[in-house]
Amino acid sequence: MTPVATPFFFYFLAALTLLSAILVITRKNAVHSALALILGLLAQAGLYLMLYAPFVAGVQIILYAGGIMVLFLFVIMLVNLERSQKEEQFNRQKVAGTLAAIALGGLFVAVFIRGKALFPASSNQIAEGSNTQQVGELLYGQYMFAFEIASLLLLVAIIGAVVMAKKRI
Amino acid sequence: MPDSTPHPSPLELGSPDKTFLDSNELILNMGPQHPATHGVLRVILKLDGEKVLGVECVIGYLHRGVEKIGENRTYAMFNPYVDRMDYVAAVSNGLGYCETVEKLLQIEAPPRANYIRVILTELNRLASHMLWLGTHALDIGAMTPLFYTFRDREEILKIFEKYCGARLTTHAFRIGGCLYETYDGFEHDVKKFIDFVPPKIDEYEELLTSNRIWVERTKNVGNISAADCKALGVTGPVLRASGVKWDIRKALPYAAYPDFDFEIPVGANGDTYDRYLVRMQEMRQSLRIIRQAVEGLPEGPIMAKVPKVMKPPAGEVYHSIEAPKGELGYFIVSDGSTQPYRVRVRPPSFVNLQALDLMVRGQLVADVIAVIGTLDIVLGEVDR
Amino acid sequence: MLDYVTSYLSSNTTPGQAGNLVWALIYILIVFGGVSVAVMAMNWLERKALAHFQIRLGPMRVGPHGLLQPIADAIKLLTKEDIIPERADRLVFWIAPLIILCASFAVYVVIPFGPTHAITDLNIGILFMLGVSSLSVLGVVMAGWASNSHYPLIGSLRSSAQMISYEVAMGLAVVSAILMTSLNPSGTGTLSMIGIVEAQQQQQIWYLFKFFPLGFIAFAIFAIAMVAETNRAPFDLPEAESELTAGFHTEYSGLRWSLFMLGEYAAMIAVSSIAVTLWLGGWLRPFPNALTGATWDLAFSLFPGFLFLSLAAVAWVGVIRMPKHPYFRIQTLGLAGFGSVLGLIGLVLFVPPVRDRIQDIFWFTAKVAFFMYMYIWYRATFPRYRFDQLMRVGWKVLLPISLAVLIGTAVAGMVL
Amino acid sequence: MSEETKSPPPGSAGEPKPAGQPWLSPLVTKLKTRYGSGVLEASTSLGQNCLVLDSSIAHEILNILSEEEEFDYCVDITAVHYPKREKPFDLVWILYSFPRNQRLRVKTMLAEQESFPSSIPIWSGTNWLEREVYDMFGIRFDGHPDLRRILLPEDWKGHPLRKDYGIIEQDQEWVQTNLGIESGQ
Repeated sequence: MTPVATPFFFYFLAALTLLSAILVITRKNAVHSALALILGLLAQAGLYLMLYAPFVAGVQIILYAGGIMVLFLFVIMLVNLERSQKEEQFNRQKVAGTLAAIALGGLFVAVFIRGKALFPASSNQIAEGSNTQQVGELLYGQYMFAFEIASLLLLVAIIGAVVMAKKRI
Repeated sequence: MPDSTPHPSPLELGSPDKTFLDSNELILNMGPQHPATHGVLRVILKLDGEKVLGVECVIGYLHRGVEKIGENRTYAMFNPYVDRMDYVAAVSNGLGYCETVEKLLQIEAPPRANYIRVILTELNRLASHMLWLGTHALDIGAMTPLFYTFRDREEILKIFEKYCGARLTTHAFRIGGCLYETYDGFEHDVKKFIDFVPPKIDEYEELLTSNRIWVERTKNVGNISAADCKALGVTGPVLRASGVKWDIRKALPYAAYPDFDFEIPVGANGDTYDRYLVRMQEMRQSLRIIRQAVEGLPEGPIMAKVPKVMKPPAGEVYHSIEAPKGELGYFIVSDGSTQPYRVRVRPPSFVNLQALDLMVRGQLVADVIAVIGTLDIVLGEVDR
Repeated sequence: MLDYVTSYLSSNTTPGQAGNLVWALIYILIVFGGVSVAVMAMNWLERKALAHFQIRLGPMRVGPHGLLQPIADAIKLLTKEDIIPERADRLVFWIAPLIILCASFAVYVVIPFGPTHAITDLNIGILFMLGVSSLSVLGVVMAGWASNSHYPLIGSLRSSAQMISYEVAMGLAVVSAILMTSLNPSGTGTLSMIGIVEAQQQQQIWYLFKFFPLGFIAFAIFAIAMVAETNRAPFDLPEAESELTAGFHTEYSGLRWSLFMLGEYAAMIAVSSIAVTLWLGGWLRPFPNALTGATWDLAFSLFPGFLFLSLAAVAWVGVIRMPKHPYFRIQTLGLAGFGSVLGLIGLVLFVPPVRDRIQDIFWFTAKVAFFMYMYIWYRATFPRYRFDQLMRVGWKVLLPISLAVLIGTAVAGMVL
Repeated sequence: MSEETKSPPPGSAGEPKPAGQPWLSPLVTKLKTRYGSGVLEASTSLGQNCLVLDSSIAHEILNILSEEEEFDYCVDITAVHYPKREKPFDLVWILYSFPRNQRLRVKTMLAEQESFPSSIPIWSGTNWLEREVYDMFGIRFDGHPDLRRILLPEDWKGHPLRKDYGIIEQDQEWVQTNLGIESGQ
């Protein structure tokens, strides 16, 4: 498959991600913030697709946009919105926060400019069509142990959450 | 009644200033316009998530002052009004009223009139139960039985229409007997009907009785014990489903009921499923009564000697019949004039509806619907 | 440019894989248009079939046997006043139906109606389908919240809880089918929708019958979960009209409400397509093993044409039985026209090139239609589950069974 | 048609005197020995038994009827208004005993503004029945947990089943403020 209008889609998705990220922190209504976050996550999934990583994109949609964010929305919707609307959007640390963000951004730009040599553009083209298989082989081959440890950790977290949330077991 | 649950105290219905994430409580208003409240019943539910903490019924939307009207009409003039109370069982209402006034006048309807009364009343019981089944099943989500029951109820209404010209508010009986002689082919129609219905009842049962979802939705839902039933005054199929073998047709017989052989179906657990079974059995028993009545329909007059101007001697009388929904009673005080001094109707739906709160506490919202359906209320009768 | 267009015809892949934008666009239009028509047809069929289950006639007035009823409904819905509740969140209220609609239509991008009849064939096809269809939960939650009313809120909470729970069992059932694809001669499984059907072709067995009864159980779990996933009877609690009036879309009316309906029916067709693809051999014709040979292939390829001809015959019988009264003239003409169109389609389907290209689509559609009929049948027969029972069925019955089936399939795949 | 057009009820107190025979039964004897003149009348007419009790002991007797005499089902509570009488209200209980298969009517007379102890502790089902009596007659029940109007709107004025409330009478003000219409009466 020959890619079509790649730069356009890249900048479009990147802009969408940035815009929605900004909306997430500037919206007063928490539900709107959550929706903006979902939009950002979907745009990110699009970026993954452009990187020939469809499996990661699919997982991004299923887990983040479809699963986690729905639970997020659930909680936010049950919170009293009127009260949260009256609260102040940013606290006193906003200056420090902005500075930190600018510093981090500067760092990224510096790395991008200075370290161009470190990250050669599109050096390793992954064969299309076998991405999922490769992910599978890596996860269940080379990184088996780490993967299983992570699952165990998640299991413990789930049990912990159930124990904490339930009034009586 | 030491072993009955004390009646729950009324809800404290404050406006919920907290969201229900904070307080776990949610006030949900159901009705008066709601598809499952069977009319203009308003139920205020206090919920914890989906669990019901309590309900409060707001009734009276259909209040027409039937009792006041009764005091201002002559005995005969009031007769059509009673049909408008429980409008799906108008014949039963009429029977109860006519018999009460007859008691006051100390006259008795002739046997043929009594047989006709029994046939029509039992047909009406079938019609009422069919309507109940259809709407109850629809509430629980089974759409199809509704149309089946309406198809078969239609046959009953056709018989009513041929007999007295009206289908719903029949005004079929008069004080002292029946106004109309049976039409030609009445017996044939009724016999045809009682042969036609049993397979149809089997059909309903096929759809519901052993349907897993139906059983899960109705078993152990809205349980009420026999002691609670008696304490709350709940009568009719609800009481019988709790295991009390009590039916006014047997306990204090009226009309021609002593002549017939039938059984009183009872349940064991007093849950919604038992009430369903009891009513299904009652439909079959009604068919049995109708068959006996139509086969033994005596000849003779259909009207007792009733004075032109009805002036019952001063006195008072309470008389009740087994309406499809429970004990339907009339308490009439006469002062010797042409109009009753006081007419009191004891409506079964009104008293039964009171049990709703007890039956749904601790259950889920969906069960409230099932329980309202299983109580088989008619708001025309609750509000009068 | 013309070369660009015609070059695809010989490529023998989906337009997406061939990278042919023109054909991709054409396919998108055909598929989305087809789905919209199918939704309308389903609407009519549901009302009609349900009516006949319930000894009624159903729509009879608009067109012969109410055939034009969906169009009349559409016009009514489009011209209806558009109401937004005063204290609703207008933006979210606006987007919610669109999300549901987009989510259920985007799924069709990867549905294979035939070996080359799909918009595209994604490497992660089935994953994409599950992912995108799970996004419709968002629409439900947003609709319920934005209406700012109790019934929709409870309805949306119920339905999102329900959809999330049943997705788990559904996903596990899907995984056990995907596991079977790895038993291919090539040794690697696939997530591609076309690949899954081709694997069934290569293994010469529909996964419904593979490792009997394992495949069948997985299929049954999916068939139950998909009804719950699309919020249909007997799992239609979110829309339980006797309790919550209309659930999450209580406050919606007119066009936006019709978008919900469109999304719901499109999702029903979509999940049925997944079931057909995974377990019923997708576009493969029935009895591929028992009735083999060129003669049987020809016989089965003639089937679509005959079906349409017989439908035309039914319509014409209806025309003959119509009362000969001026009042019915338009109705009779309409039915005759409809019958003629059906007959014409039937004749066209006998033309060899069309026949060869269309029969895949026909068998796929026929299998999906079976599921749609089942949907109607369920609705006519079953009462509604209660919420806790529904959750219990999802988590305590379907989930363990599907896990067991998954393990069983893995073991069977290793041993056999 | 209000009570003016009615023929004046016979009897000096304005109460229709039922033509009943005295009712003799162990129950009556027992109550009469225990309460003496508190049991004003025990009659049976048209095959129905009726006890007329003094309002001061009626509640106690109801209790006894429920606990000792197995009248475990309170069929109905209602009232009758006799405006010309000194104690204008008859409060009527209709009781039934499942074990005895017997019905019993208990009456007591109440003065205007006189309240009566609620029977909810005896039969919990009397809650709504008492509310209806309150709604229609304005008789108050002491100890009732929720004595509000039940069929009429809560801020309605008047008690419609009293004889001085005409058949076409209405709470004009309520109709106007709540329904926004002139009542057509």
